[in-house]
Amino acid sequence: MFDLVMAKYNFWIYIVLMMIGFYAMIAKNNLIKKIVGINIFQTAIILFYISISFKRGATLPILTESDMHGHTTIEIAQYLNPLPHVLMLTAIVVMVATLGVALAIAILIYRKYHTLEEDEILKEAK
Amino acid sequence: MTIAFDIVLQVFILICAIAAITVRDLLSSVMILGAYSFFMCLMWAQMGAVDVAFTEASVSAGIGTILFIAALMKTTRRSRD
Amino acid sequence: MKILGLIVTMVTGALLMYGTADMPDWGDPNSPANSRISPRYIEKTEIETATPNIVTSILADYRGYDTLGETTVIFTAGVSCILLLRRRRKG
Amino acid sequence: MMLTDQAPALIVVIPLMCALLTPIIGLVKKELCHIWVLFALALSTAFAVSVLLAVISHGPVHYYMGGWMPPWGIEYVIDHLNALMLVLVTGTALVVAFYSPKSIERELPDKLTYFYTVFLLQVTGFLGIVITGDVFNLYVFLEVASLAGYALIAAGEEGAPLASFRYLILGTIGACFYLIGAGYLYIVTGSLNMADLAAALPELYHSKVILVAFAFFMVGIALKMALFPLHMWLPDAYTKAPSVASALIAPLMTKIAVYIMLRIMFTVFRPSFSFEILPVSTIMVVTGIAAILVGAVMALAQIDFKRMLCYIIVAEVGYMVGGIGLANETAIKGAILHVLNDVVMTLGLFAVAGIITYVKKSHNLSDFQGAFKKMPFTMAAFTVIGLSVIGVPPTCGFFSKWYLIQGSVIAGNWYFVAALLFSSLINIVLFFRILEIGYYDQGDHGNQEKGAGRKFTEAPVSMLVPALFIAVLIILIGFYNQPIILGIIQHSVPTL
Amino acid sequence: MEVTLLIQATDDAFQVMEKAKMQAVGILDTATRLTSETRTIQERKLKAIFKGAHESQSGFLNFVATFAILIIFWAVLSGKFDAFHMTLGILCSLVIAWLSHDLLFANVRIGDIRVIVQRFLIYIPWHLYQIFLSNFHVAYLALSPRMPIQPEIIRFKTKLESDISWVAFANSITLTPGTVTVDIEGNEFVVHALSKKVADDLNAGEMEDRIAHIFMEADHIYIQDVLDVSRIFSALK
Amino acid sequence: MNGFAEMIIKTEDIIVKTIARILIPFIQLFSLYVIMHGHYSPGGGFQGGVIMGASLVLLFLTHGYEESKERMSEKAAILFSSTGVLIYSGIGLLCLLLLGNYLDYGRLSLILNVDLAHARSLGILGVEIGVGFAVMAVMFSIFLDISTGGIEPGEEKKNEKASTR
Repeated sequence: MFDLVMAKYNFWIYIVLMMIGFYAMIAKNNLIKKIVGINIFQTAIILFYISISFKRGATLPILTESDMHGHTTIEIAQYLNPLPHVLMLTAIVVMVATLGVALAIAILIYRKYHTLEEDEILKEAK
Repeated sequence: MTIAFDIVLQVFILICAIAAITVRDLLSSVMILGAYSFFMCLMWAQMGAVDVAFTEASVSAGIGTILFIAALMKTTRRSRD
Repeated sequence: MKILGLIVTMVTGALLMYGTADMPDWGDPNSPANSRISPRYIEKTEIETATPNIVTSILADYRGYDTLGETTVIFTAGVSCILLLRRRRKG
Repeated sequence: MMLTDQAPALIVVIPLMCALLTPIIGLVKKELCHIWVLFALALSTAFAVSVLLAVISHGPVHYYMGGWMPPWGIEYVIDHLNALMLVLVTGTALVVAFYSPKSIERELPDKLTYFYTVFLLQVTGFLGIVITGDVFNLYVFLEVASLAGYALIAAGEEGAPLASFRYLILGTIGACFYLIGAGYLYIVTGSLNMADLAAALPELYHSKVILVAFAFFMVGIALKMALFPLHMWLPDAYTKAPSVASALIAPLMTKIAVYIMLRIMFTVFRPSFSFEILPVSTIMVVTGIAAILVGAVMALAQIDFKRMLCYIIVAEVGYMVGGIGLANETAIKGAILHVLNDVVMTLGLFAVAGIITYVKKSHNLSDFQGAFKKMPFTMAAFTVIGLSVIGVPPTCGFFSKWYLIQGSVIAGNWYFVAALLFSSLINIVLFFRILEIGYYDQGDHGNQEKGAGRKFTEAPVSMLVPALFIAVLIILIGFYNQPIILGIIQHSVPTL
Repeated sequence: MEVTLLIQATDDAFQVMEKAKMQAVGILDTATRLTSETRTIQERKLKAIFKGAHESQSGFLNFVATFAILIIFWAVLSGKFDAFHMTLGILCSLVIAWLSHDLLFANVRIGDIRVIVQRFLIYIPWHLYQIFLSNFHVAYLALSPRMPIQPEIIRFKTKLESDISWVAFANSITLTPGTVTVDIEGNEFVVHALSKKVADDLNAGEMEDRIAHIFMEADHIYIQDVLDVSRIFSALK
Repeated sequence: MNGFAEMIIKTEDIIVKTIARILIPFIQLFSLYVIMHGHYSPGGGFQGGVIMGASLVLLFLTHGYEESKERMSEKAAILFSSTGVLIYSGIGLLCLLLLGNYLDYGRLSLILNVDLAHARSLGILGVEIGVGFAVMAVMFSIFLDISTGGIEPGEEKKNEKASTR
């Protein structure tokens, strides 16, 4: 049981984080809070991917001098899995792009209704 | 040692995440989100994803927070929840 | 709304937790994710791209098309902000 | 020779590079933007058609980005389904681009350059989604398309930003769910390439991770395609968007989500897994029926023409999802044919809505008053499209419905048959109501403005030609549905 | 004989002295003239600084100095000295120097930079010593049971002139424990001090004098004159 | 309601202004270093571009709209961002014209006179530079639009009158 918890508790924490963001996205009333929720949610997903790439006893995915020039075979277990890192670089950029567009739309909404609370906006829009 | 560090970091991250969505003042919320991003990037650096941590530090904790604050100054920092 | 949101969140979280049961352990060097495709990148990056930072070589070369898409995303965001907010230029 | 080899890359890259050049051209001369967009899309369409022909004659085309072999690099796989979607996307975009200038000049006069830039980026995103054979690459282009979509919708009339914001929240949730699904697949297989995943997955089919991944893929895509319980964002967003944007996004976004669903269900996973291990089939049929009923009933309650069309889209999504869920060859064939038909029909309907908006500056049903007299060509096109949505035989809408009904009879699912027939009935009411308004009702102020009432206020030619073209196309697809099914759709149905 | 010799010698001596006197007067005249010239130049410079019209002077020198500093910074960062990377470094430094050479030296007088650096290096140990001292003071304040803290806000007009010296002064104040620069309003510093002693130390003005000395303000005209005159005399010798 | 930028400009804080003025060139050089050394150490086009964009944002916040406009106007931001992505896709297209697949940097060895691996390395460098350009300009442009609300500071009243009319 203890082993199971030790092996998996990291994943559970990521899921809790994701769900905090998810809850903010769907249940919060304030538009900026929703955007904060997006950020938390996506960051937690990125954390999940990064933890996929983790290997015990491995170092950064940057080749050392000896591996570069010596013609010895490269020890794969020595380096972290670089692929999720690459994917997550992309995801971070997507995150900031979404943030920019979302804030622009929020400003547009505020310009029109002078409030950021969703229910007030809906009341006013009717 | 590293496990202790991990747990402390994770607790910080959880606290920051919960605080960011419960604080009423939006400016504080955004600031806490910046702190959350920064702890997150520490955690990634600790897992060896230096590239991603670097990007997060510059993008999310840097430009992202600035964009948030700029938008808040253009709108309002009050919130009901 | 809040109660509904909480319920949806709980269900989603429970589903995700259920999925973790069959996952490889955290930090396992022999998990499929770490042993199926990524070894080739680590082995060949020096020979094929002369770039010791494996992340860079994958980012810009092996999966360079993803990065093109990513740059397009950023560009889209910039143009979108201009489209939505800018009221400066007339005509 | 070389150019046809490189065509798959060029289909996506040409709209992308042209989108990058559009702001520069806009700085020089604004009026050139429209021609530039037309040029880009025409070129892209030509390449798409050439790829479709190549696929029909030689079978699936593979293209390796950067020359790297598939599991390591990114691969384009173009089979029959892909190629059909490519032609649909580029063709729709071309028609909309041809149709756009007058409408944009009236609705967004000072934002022309950036509107066209985002327009092209949107098309790029759609093409990138459709053409790729890599799970993560699909996510990236999904985000390109989504972001461009949010921006285009938010640029619309009053209330559009709020609609767009809600779309953004739900769309981001959808994309994030997709990303979680991809992550769950990656952690147990270590691969991102669709073909590679398909090879690696069967031995893991009893893993819980795979089940969760599948569920998240499905929910994420359902959010993007506005499947019934998750359709709340769609009506507002598409109603309030600028008419050109809704004419581009409304036909394509939901259908592309259906395409992604087909890819995930039949390419990444085996059909046997998708249908047998989980009660997916039942869920899909039930939600499909619910979507059809809700869409039809809600459409009946609307007084806004565009909003009514949006609920029709919700119902049409129900057709396709239900058709896929029936899990037999005929029904899936019908669903895919319906994707094709629905793109054309929705495009036509939103084109008509755009014309009405252009002429009357609003889009309520009452704006059709006396339309037959004032704009006979528009109404002729509208009648043909309406008949097709109802499902009257010579038009294309009939054939896809026919296949769907046949499929559900084979599956023994009479509820779905009933839902289809009910929806057709409602559509008859919907469209004949509009035709009645247009034909008989001369309007309240006919007395006051007798001179003006008689005047012939047809839409400009650049908007009219696409509408008529679509009407003709609907009949053509109706006549040639057999070759299309035998030549293209037949090959994209998985063996069950 | 001896008398005539003596008279002659005296005459010679007088003549020599006359010549020497003439020469000395000439030299002094020249020196005064040169000095007044340099003084007018200096005053003009000063006026230019006060007016804020500083871009027109020595744009090229700024560029070169910025480039030199940046290339050193690059070398420290990069640590790769093969041709390819050095070319990249030179290109990058050129681009940045071209972009923002007017930022780094917005209103610092270029000719004095060596002296400033030299004096700044001398200033650092003194400042560290001050920090050390006031650390003890603050520790005493905090640890003594009565907590003899008398926080107060003090305001004083500064005699410093350029913004860089203001910034150096403000940061020196803030770095020293017990005092924090709250704001600069016009040329008035608003400083929060923790106790009477710290405030008195600040009001005594030693730190301000030293900062002024570093950036050659308040005393720079005099120093410049002395330097010029000594250069002229050595040239004449 | 004042914008972020206007609020900062109004305070005219001499300390912030001077420190920012001295730091900006170094930040910019560091960003270029990050772009150029993406091959050997963490970093690359995105990070460098974001840092460069952040330095421009810093300039805007401390020195105001006019000063930053001299260095990067809105038109220039648009041009730079599309140029950046064009560099990327242009390199891809160049590979295509050299009879390779799209983005196949190995083909660059035909014109660059180096071996295959180094051609790929140079291709990566070019791509990173393009990404850096695009990200820098876009970040600055987004910030400009959000912080000014799309209106030139000072023109706000004029425009609002026009819109309420």
